[in-house]
Amino acid sequence: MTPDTTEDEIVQLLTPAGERTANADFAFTGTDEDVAGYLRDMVLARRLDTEGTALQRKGELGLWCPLLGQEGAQVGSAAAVGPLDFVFPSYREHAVALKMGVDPLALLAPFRGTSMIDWDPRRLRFHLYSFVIGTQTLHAVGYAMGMQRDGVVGNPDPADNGATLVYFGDGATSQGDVNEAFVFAASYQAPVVFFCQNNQWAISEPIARQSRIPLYRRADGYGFPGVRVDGNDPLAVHAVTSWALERARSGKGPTFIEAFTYRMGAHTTSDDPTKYRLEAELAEWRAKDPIERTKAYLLDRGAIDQPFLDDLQAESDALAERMRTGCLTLPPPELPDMWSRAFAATPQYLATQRAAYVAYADSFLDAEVAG
Amino acid sequence: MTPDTTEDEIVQLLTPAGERTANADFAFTGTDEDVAGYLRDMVLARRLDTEGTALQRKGELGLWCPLLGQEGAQVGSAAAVGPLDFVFPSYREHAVALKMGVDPLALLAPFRGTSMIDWDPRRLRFHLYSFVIGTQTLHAVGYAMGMQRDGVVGNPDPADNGATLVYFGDGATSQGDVNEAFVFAASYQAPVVFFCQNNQWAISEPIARQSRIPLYRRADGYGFPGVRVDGNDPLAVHAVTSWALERARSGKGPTFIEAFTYRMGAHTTSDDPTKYRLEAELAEWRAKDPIERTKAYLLDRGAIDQPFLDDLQAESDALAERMRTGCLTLPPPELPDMWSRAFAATPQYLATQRAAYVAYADSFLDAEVAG
Amino acid sequence: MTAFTMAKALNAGLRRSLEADPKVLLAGEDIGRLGGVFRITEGLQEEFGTDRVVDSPLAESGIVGTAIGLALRGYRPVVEIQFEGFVFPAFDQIVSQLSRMFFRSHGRLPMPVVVRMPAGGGVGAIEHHSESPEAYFAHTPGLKVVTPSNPLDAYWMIQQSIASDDPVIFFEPKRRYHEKGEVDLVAPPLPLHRARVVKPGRDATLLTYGGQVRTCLEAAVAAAEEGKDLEVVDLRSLSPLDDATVLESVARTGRAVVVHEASRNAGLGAEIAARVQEGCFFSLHAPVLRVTGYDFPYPPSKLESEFLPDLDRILDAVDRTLAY
Amino acid sequence: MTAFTMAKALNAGLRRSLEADPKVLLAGEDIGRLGGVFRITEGLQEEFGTDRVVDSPLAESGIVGTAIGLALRGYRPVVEIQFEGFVFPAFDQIVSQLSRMFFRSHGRLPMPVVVRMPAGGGVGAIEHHSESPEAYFAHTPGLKVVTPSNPLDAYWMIQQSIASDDPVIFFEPKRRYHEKGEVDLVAPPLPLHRARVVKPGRDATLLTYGGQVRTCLEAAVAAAEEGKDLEVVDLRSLSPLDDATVLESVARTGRAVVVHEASRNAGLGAEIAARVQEGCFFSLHAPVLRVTGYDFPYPPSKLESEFLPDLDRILDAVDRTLAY
Ligand SMILES: Cc1ncc(C[n+]2csc(CCOP(=O)(O)OP(=O)(O)O)c2C)c(N)n1
Ligand SMILES: Cc1ncc(C[n+]2csc(CCOP(=O)(O)OP(=O)(O)O)c2C)c(N)n1
Ligand SMILES: [Mg+2]
Ligand SMILES: [Mg+2]
Repeated sequence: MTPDTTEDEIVQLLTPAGERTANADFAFTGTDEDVAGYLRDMVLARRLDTEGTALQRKGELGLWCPLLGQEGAQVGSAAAVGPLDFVFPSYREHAVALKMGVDPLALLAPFRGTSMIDWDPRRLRFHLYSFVIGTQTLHAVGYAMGMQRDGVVGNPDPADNGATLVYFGDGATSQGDVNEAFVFAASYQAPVVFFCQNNQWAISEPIARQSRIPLYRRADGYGFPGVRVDGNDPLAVHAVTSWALERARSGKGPTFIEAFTYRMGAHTTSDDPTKYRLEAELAEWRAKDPIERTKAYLLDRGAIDQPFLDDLQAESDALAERMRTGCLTLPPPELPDMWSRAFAATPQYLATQRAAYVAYADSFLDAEVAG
Repeated sequence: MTPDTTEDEIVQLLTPAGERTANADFAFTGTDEDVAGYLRDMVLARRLDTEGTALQRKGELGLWCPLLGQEGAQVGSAAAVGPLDFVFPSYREHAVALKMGVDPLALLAPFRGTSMIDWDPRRLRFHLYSFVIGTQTLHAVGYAMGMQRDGVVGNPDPADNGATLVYFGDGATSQGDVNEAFVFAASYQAPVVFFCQNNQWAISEPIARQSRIPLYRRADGYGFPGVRVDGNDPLAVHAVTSWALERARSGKGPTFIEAFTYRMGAHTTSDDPTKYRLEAELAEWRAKDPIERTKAYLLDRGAIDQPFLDDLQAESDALAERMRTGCLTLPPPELPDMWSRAFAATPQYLATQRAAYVAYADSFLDAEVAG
Repeated sequence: MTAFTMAKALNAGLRRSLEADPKVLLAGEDIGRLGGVFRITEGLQEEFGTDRVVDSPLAESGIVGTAIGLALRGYRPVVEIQFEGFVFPAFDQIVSQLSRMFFRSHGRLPMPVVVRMPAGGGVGAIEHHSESPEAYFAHTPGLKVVTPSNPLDAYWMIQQSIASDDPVIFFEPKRRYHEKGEVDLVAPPLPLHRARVVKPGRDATLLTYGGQVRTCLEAAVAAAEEGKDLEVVDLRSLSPLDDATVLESVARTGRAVVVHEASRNAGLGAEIAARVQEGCFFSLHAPVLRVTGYDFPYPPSKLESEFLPDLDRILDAVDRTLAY
Repeated sequence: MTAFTMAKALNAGLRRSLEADPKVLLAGEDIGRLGGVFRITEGLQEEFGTDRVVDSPLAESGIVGTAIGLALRGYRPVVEIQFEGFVFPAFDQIVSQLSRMFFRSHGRLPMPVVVRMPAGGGVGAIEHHSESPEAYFAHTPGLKVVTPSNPLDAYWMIQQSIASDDPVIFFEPKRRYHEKGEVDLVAPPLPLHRARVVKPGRDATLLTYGGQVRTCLEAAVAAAEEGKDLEVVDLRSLSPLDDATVLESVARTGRAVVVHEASRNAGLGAEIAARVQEGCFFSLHAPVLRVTGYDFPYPPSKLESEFLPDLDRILDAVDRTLAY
């Protein structure tokens, strides 16, 4: 029942051992410095993630969705995002979020329950997290349709062009919405890159429940290219995503990227993966860790050294410390604000309801004062 | 923007001129008598259809959905249905309905507004019409899952096996539900044949709005076979559908068939196709008429003669006459029955509402009697 | 002043919005060359081009989902759902996305999206083409829900809805599409979320909207012949409801009958009754009664005249409230 | 008699139904080896096999749509929607197909399908995991809607729902999953669509269901300390409502407060208020009041204790009705 995954179907530019390999269609064009940057981004993301899990364990967060193992797919793709592009995440794209400038504390807040989603999507070009599986793919297509109308697609100067990049999981590919997104994107040749992180599991369901053939081939049926890339190889992910984004920006339409990776942690902190999967599988994937292979590659080339790693360690520690202290001081939400956030133009009915609540809440204050 | 339709992609066994052609993969195994039967079925279906349109024009029906031009696709496929199979139509499958034993008057009733859908799906192995685009594809997959559990799939003796055959249009392929049906069918290897009548239009939208590539290739992305067949060639349709049904029954999973055909009439009697399509296109397709080519073929072979055609004419006339008179005497529905049909076990609340209505309605009778 | 059908009034209103704001864009099935199955968008694609009047693939969730994306990019999409019975595939995008994006984003992402659809019965249609799903949307926080009952309101309310930074579900009573009425293209319209007393009266208040407004007005005429003076309120805005107008009226007449086509159970009439009994507790001489569709699915069309509120059923309810 | 949590009671009820009828079959996301995210189906796949406890692809419309097909083939599918906030992708299959197949087929095609889902707030969850969408389903003709509030009812009501030839939407108040209660596995249960007076009282009636039943009972205890004797009715069946029990109670006490977690506007409380004001017009000393979630989307979880009805808000409403 496992989809076949022959070597030649998958784009890889860096082996798990950290050696560069060639691919006929895709080349990594970045510098060693770029790769060192990916390493930094991946390490920071992993530290953010570990800290998120730790905070949940301590009871400071209600839930956390670990990205452990998916840093390569996220950092490699996010690094390909250009200045006019716009990114639509699912709910596990913490590494992408960091890269796009989201404050780590803003990532924690919804899981702590102190806010809905408190970053500025327009400024960051990074949309809100979406928790209903697959819905964001249609938003990304619509946004891309808007870009077409704004004339930021297919211009002679690549610097004038933009596209959307939308993340979703392997499980999401079964949702009607995602397939409608494919239909609309293909029909309008919208500038969108569908980035599916196939982390092999949708909670307890293995990928084979969703598809008997490799996921990237889903695109065939809609008439646009599908590519499977080693999701734990940030170089390959970067190369493939850059190509797809460029294709989209230049007006050639959508691409589907299947980043073949693995969710090394639990689905969320509420989940217990030992109930449904074997330790052996995890061990196999540990050997393909995106961070380890990138570090080995850079060390081998002498592109980074121990001081670099020490600095990174310090930076990670600082990030973790900031999360630990910041989490506790996230401002508590106020119920009356909620009435003002339901609508751009608050109806009288809601204003009245709010006023009644405020009077009611005040009556306790009065009682306290009186008592 | 038109999907490419190269000759070699399409299965054809009978040319528009009525000549047999060979195909490497599919052969028609029926007899001349079978083909004469298709001719009869197609002619009767067309007559039923013309009469439906006429009845609507006379104001006897609120609406009619013409099948004009799609007789070959419907009759060829319906003829492949075996005794354990179950059929799920959309709303335009009048030829299939006739073949499955639906009374023509039962077909008229919903369009006359005298009833919901008044045939017995279980007895006829023909489900109700579905008016919400694409929804029935999931019902067909679920039914097929039930067949798997009932042990009527994959038995050594083909006579012990069944499958479902579900009809939908080219427009329907854009619906999330249809793609979810593909996912479920593939995942469970359910015995279902997806029969898409690509009649080139979804009301006013040409097929290119839904897909830039031939529709049958949609199946590639889900990992099961897709075949394009000349939908105006009942022999080819029969051959392909028989093969796909047999495949499903024997446990090899789903197939997608794209019957390439044309809606020669309006979308419904409320529609005016001159608003959006050119007469030339219609003329081109008229030359591919499924009835004409079949008749030419049979006459040429001497398999039918004038008396056969005369009988068929008489039979058609009788059908039309029965529709005209029967339509007028379709029993009017009774409102109180509706409360009893909402639930298998009628709640007190509804019984009370019904009683109040009956008392209210009776008060007018009383008033009439008194007055 | 010009005499327009509601269909033409909507067409004219859409045209004005398209002219006024280049960010306004229409999308939906068959709305382009065909002009929609009810011809509400007739001629608009020709006039504004295929980028602004967009034929969508046949997928309602896709239509609403991409409209959300367009709104995120700064557009003001007006989408047509071909018939109200086909809005449900888009329900998730409407209730979990469209209605909440503003709230979810702490007010950063307004959703100026209008979801238009024909609604209601009375046209002899097959299943799914005569529904009244307004209560589903009224129950959803973050949505505004309106319906015109006449060409004048149709003309203005569609423009006001498009100008709204909040998502608006816009129901068009299809059986009134072809009825004519005077449209004043100049005089400033009533605010979008205000109800209108379309006929003043003293003995009881009929609270209604959409296709039933005309029916209620006819009932009021018939009642007048029997010496009963009915007030008729056209709610226009179904969410938010205009409490002030409703409560003022019922407090004055002491009696209220809500009339709508949707099934009764947990329908909008329930909300209105609940508010009125609370807001007018001491002035009510009778309970608020409801004249509605019955609690089974929409019946075969030959039965719709019995299923839908009509003069007799409305007057019967009025008599019952008066008998208290 | 055994003490069970509601989660275990549901598990035991499902097991009994699977044992009793080979046509019963469970489907949903992660319900197999994992036993569902709340472990309601724990151990059932092991016991009954993958043909009868089916892990579904991640697509709710597909889950409900295929359940309809299975029912057409003679099966009795019980599907799990992982969280109530994810039922909306299946809304079309539920309201346009599941609820109407019997009606559409002139009674030939019963739909013995149960759609189970956790519901309600109070567990500190992220968005979409604390919703109360019952009114959408109650407003849909052709559906039955129920919710247990305790392990005993959970055990029996799930079996009764599965035995029902009509489709049942079955809400499980997730914050009560882990509360224990006595379950009598033998004594015949109350009929599925009957409400229960869980605490008799004379001064006012609290009408509630699901997760709020316990809250109302606590409020009644607190009120008793202040000398107010509250009756608490657990509705159990949200559609059909058990009018007889509700009206009898309110006619006796003369005062009613409806309590639910869903937003107020066009919520189920409206229907209850509308019926009570009509059915008890002459016995009501005060309008029916509603204590509900507010009319904005479910807030960040740190606010849910203020958003959800609690003792103070319920007692405040009781005081207000008593002050009339
Ligand atoms: C419509 C919908 N159904 C169910 C869920 C519950 N749920 C949350 S995550 C998840 C699995 C998602 O799997 P996948 O798409 O592979 O993404 P991953 O979590 O592996 O990153 C499920 C079923 C949901 N959020 N939305
Ligand atoms: C969900 C839904 N959306 C819209 C409609 C309105 N509608 C009825 S038929 C139709 C076109 C269907 O096209 P296609 O699937 O190609 O089938 P055809 O009518 O050509 O046989 C549309 C849009 C519908 N019935 N259901
Ligand atoms: Mg996954
Ligand atoms: Mg078509």
